[in-house]
Amino acid sequence: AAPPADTLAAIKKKGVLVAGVKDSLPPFGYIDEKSRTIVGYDIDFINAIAKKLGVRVELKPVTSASRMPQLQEGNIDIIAATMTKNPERAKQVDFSHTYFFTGQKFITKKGTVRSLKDLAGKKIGTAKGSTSEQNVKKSIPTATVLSFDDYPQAFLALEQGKVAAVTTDEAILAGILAKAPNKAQFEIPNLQISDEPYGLGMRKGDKHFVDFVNKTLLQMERSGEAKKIFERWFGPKTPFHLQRNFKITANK
Amino acid sequence: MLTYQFDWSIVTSGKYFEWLVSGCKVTLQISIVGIVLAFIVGLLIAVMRMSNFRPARWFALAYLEFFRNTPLLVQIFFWYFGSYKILPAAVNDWLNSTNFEFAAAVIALTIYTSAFIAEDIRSGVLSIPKEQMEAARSAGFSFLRSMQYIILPQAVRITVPPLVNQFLNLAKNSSLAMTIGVMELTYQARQVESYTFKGFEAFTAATVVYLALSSIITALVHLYDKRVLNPNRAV
Amino acid sequence: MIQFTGVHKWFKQLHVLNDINLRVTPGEVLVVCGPSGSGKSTLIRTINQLEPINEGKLIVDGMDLLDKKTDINKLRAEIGFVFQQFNLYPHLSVLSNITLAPLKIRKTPKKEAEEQAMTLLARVGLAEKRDAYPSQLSGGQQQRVAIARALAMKPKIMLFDEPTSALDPEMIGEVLAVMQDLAGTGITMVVVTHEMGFAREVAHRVAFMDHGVVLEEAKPEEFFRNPQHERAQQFLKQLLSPMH
Amino acid sequence: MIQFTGVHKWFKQLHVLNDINLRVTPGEVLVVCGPSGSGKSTLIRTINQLEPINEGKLIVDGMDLLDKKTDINKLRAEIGFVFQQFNLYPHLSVLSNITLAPLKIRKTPKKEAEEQAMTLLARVGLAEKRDAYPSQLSGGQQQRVAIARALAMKPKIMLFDEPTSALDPEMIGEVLAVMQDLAGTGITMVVVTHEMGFAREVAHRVAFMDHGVVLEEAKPEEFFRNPQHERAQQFLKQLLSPMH
Amino acid sequence: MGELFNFNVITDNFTYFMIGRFPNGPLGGLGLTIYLAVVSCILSFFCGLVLGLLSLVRNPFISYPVNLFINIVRGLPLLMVIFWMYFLLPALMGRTVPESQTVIMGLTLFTSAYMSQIVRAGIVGIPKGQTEAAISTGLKHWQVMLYIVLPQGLRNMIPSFVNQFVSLIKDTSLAFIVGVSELTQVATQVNNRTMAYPTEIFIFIAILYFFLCYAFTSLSRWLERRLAWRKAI
Ligand SMILES: Nc1ncnc2c1ncn2[C@@H]1O[C@H](COP(=O)(O)OP(=O)(O)OP(=O)(O)O)[C@@H](O)[C@H]1O
Ligand SMILES: Nc1ncnc2c1ncn2[C@@H]1O[C@H](COP(=O)(O)OP(=O)(O)OP(=O)(O)O)[C@@H](O)[C@H]1O
Ligand SMILES: [Mg+2]
Ligand SMILES: [Mg+2]
Repeated sequence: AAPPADTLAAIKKKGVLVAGVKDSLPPFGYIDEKSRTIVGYDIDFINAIAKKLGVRVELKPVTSASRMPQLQEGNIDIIAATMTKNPERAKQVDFSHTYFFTGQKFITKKGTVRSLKDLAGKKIGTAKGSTSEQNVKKSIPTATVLSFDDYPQAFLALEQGKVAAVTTDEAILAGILAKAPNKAQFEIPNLQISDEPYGLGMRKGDKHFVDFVNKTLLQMERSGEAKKIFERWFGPKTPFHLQRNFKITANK
Repeated sequence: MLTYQFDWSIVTSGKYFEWLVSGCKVTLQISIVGIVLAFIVGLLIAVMRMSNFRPARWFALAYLEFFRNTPLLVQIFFWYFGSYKILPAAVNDWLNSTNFEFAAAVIALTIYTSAFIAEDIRSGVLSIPKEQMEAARSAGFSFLRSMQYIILPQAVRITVPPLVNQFLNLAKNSSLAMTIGVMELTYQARQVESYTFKGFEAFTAATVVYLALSSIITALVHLYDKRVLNPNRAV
Repeated sequence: MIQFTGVHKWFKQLHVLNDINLRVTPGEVLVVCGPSGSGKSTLIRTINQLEPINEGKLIVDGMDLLDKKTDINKLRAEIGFVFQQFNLYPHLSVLSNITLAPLKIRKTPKKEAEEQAMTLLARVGLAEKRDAYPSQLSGGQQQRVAIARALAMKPKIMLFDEPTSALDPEMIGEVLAVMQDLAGTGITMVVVTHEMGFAREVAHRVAFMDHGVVLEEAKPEEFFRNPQHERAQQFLKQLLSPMH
Repeated sequence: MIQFTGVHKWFKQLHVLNDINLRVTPGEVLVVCGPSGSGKSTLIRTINQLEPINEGKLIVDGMDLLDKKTDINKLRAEIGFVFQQFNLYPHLSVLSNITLAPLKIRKTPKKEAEEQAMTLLARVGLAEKRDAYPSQLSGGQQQRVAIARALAMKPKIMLFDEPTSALDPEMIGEVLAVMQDLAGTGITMVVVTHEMGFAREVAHRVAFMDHGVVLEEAKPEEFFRNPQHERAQQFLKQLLSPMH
Repeated sequence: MGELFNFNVITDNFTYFMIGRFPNGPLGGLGLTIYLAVVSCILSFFCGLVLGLLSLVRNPFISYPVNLFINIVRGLPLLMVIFWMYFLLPALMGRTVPESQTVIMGLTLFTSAYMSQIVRAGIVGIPKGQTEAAISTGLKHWQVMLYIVLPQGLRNMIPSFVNQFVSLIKDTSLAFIVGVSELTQVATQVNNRTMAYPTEIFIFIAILYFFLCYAFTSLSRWLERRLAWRKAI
C-alpha cells in the first residue's frame, strides 16, 4: 500500500479522518443500541482531533490483532483502540502522549483468587494479539492462556466456567463488570501485573501528524475537555466510578 | 510492502517455529479425531436416512438439512458458548474441567462433516444400478443380504473419493477452531504475526503445511483410483 | 408349474397387465413376444415377484404369490432369472458371481460350489474365464455367465427377459445356442425374445402380447405360418423383413 | 470421389487400418460390413478426419487430407455424417438442429434455411415435428432428423455409421426407407451396416473388413451368393441364421 | 439458571441483526451477508468460467499453471485465503482496500477455483458424440463450444452453481474474522454487549442462515429435476 508520507496534509486534503476503533468495548468504543452508531471515550478524543482539523470522522472497527496492520497499510490514519504503549510496538508505530492510564488486572468469580498462585495451572482468558496476553504469559507461566477475539467473549467463557479468570486492563475489566448481568458474582482482586498507558497510534515517522495530535491532547487537558470526557465515560454517573489518577502530560 | 523486510528465520527456527509446529500437531489431532468420528456418525445417519423406520428417516433428514445449511463457524460458537444453557450444570462443570475448546471444535466439525458424509454414502448406494438389487433379489437374497454382498461392496468403492474429499474439507475447516481459542495452525500463524509483524512469513509457512496435507491426501485418492477403481474390475 | 388367473397390474394410471390367463406346464418352453411396451417384461417379472401384481391369482411351483405366508426369497431361489443387461456383479470374479448364492443361501460347501460352478462354466463354454471380471468379458460371454449364475441354484424354472437384445449380432448365436441346449434338458423356461428363429425351433408355445393383453397363444409352427390376430401379422411382417 | 491408397492407422499398438486401398466413385453406394472391432467405424471416420490417418494417402472430393493446406472444416461441410447414436443437439428444436450449420457456416439467410429444412423434414416424413425437441422423438424419428440435419448442408457425400443399430426392430424399417430413398438421388454414400437386406437391395458394392483389412470387395449379388473369403462366409452364416 | 431462555435480546436488536448500522453507517448484518454472497457469486461465476475453460485448453503452458493455481486454492482453508488477501491486496493494488472488499476478493478467489471445477465437469460431461456431430457439419472449434457445448454444459451446471452459492452464504461468516460486520459478526457484537444470551443469539442466527441456505438448496434440487435432459434414447 501507499500510505501518505504526510498524513496531516492528506487528511486535510480528503477532508476525513479515518480512525480504527473498538466497536464492542464499552465505554471506550461500542455500538449504541438505540442510534446504532459507535460511541465511547476513544471516539470522543478522535472527534476532538477531527474538529480541530476541521474534517469529518470515519470510524472503522478494528480488533487488537488487526489494528497495527490496518494502520501500516494505510487503511486507517490513526488508532484509537485502547492500545498500550510499549517499546516493542513503538518500533512499529509512533504513540501520542498517554491519554488514558490503567494497569492490567484480573476479573474472577468472587473469592476464588487471592494471589497469583491461585491462578497457577488454570485457564485464563484474554484477547488475541493484546499485550495482556503477553504479560500474563510472563507473570503466570504455568497458566494456559486462551485467546478470544474479544474480551467480552473471554468474560462469557468466565461466566460459563470455561476459564478461571479474564485478564486485561482494569478500565476494561471495570467496563465489562459494569455491563455484566450478574455482576455480584464477580470481582477484580487487587493484583496488578503491569502498567498500561494508552496512546493513540500513528504511522512511524509521521512527525507533523504526531505533533499535531500531541498538541491537541495537551490543549484538551488544559481546557479541561479531557477531564470532561473522562468524567462522561468513567465518572460517578457511570457504572464504573473510576478516579482520574493521571493527567495528560508531555513527558510520557 | 515495498519496504518490507523478509525474515524467514523466524519461521524456520526458534520460539515461533515451535509455535507453528505445535499448531500443526493440534491441527492434525483435530483432523484425525474429527475424521474418525465424522465417518462413524455419517455412516449411522446414512443408514438411518435409508431405513424403513420413519422416525429414523425423518431425524436423519432434519439432521442433514439443518447442519449442512448453517455455517460451521456459527455451529462452533453454538457448541462452545451456546450449549451452556442447554446442558445440565454437572455436565458443564465436567466439560469445563476438560479441554472443552478442543472438544467443542471436534464436535462441531464432526457434526457438520458427518452430514455431508452421510449424503455421499447415500448417493454412492443410489448410484448402484437398481438392476443389481434386482439380480440379487432374484437369486433369493433378502434385502439386507443383498445390501451386504452386492450393493455396499460396490458403493464403498465409488464413495471413497468423495469421502476423502470430505476428510480434506474437515482438515481445512479445522482452522475455524482458532475462533474459540484452539491453538491450531492458523491460530499460531496469526499469533506469530501479531508478535513479530512478520505475517507474510508466518502465513507462507502455514500455507505450505496445508498444501502438503492436501497434496498427500489427494495423491492417496489418485492412487486408490488407479488401484482399486481399476477399469478391469468395476463397471 | 406357473399359472396366471385373471392377473391385472397397473403402474399408476397405466394398465400394463390386463386379465392375463396363462399356464406353463413343467418342462415347457414358452416364448413371449410382442411390440415394445406391450408388457412382456412386466409379465415375466411378476413370476418371481420383482413386480407385485394388483389383482388376480398367480401360482408358481405350487405356491400362491399373493399369500403372505409364501417365503418369497425361498421361491426366488428356485427360479433363475436372466436379464437383458446381464447384471453380473462387477466387483466379483466370474467364479464368485456364480458361487455367491449357493454359498450364502444354500450353504453349499465352498469346494462343492466351485466344482458345480466349473461344470456350469464348461457347459456355457467359458471354463477358462473363471478368474476374469465381468468387465473383461464380451457381452455374449457375460450373458452366458449370467445363465450359469442362474443355473447354479438348480432352479426349476428359468426366466429370460430379452437375453440377446443387448448383444452384437455375432454374439447372439452363442447365447441362443446355450439356451437351446438348456431347453433340451427339460427345464421349464419362459423366454421374452424377438429372435423368431429361436422361437420357431425351440419353443413349445408362443404367446403374443399387445397393450397388456395376451392376444394369441399357439404352437410356433401355427403362429408363424398363420397368425390369427391382425396385430400379430403386422408384427411378424415388420420383424422378418425390415426393408419392406 | 473418395480414394484410399495404402492407408494405415494405429491406436497405440493396435493396427486398426491396415493398407486400405478403396475407391468410391461419384454416385456410388458402398456398404462396409465386417465383425465387431474390425475397423469399420474407424475407416468411415477417417473420411471426414474425425480420425486422422497415420500413413498413406486419402483423397476426398479432390482434396488431399494429409495436405496441411486443405481446409478441413470446409471439407467436412461437404460431407454429411450420420452416427449410430444420432447425436442430435438436445437443447435445440428439430428445426434449429437442422438450420444451425447452414446459418452459421453457409450464412444462409434464416428464412431460406428454414424453408430448406422444412423441405428436408417433409422428405423424411417429419414435417410436423419441426418444433419438437429431440427427447420428444422416438429413436427412429431422431435418426431421420439426424439424416435431414446432415443433408441440410447439401453434402456431396453421406457417411452412415451403423445408423440403425441403436434402434428397436420396429423402427429400423423407417430409417432404412429414408436411406434407400436417398440412394436413389445419386448422392455418394458409404454405409457401415449389418442390415444385409439393405446391402443386397441398395448397395452398388460391398466391402468386407476384418482386423483392419478389407478382405473382399464385390457386387452385392456376388458377395451374398458366393463370398470368396472364409471369414466372410462365416460372418454371413452367423448373421443370416443366428441359430446355427 | 433461572428463566431458561430470553428471546428479548433478539427482538431488541432485530434491526441491527438485519441491516447493522445502516443507514447511519455501512450496511451490516443479514443484509451485508447477502450482499457479500451475491457479489462474490457473480464475480466467481465469471472467473470460474474463464478458469474452467483455460484449464481445458490443450496448450500445457496455459492449462498447467491454471490447474496448479486451482489446486493450490482448493488445498487451502478459506480462512487462509482471506488472510492472504488481507496482506497482499493492498500491496498489489497500491492502495487501501476496505475489509468488505478484501473478503469479497477472498471469497471470489476461493469460490472461482470450485466454480472452475463445476464448469470443467459440465463441459467434459457433454458426450463426445455432440462435438463430433457438430464438427462433422463443418463447425469450427469455437463455434462448437459456443453453440453446442456451452449451452448444454451451463444448463447442466445450474444446480451445482446454486449449491456453490449456498456454500458462499455460509462462507461469508468468515468475514467475521477480519471484522466485517456481517451477520455472524453482528451476532458476536450483540453477544459481547449483552453477555448473557449466547444460546438465544446463536440459535437465532443459525436459523436465519438455515432458512436462507435451505431455500437455495431446495431451488437447486428443483432445478436439477426440471433441467435434466430427458435421455435421448
Ligand atoms: N471497558 C471495556 N470493557 C471491555 N473491554 C474493553 C474495555 N476497554 C477496553 N476494552 C478492550 O480491552 C482491550 C484493551 O486491552 P487491549 O486488549 O487493547 O489490550 P491490548 O490490546 O493489549 O492493548 P494493549 O495490547 O495495548 O494492552 C481492548 O481490546 C479493548 O477493546
Ligand atoms: N479411440 C480409440 N482408441 C483406441 N482404440 C480404439 C479407439 N477407437 C477404436 N479403437 C479400437 O480400434 C478397433 C476398431 O474399432 P472400430 O470402432 O473401427 O471397429 P468397428 O468395426 O466399427 O466395430 P463395431 O462393429 O463394434 O462398431 C477396435 O479394436 C477398437 O477397440
Ligand atoms: Mg422388456
Ligand atoms: Mg463401429
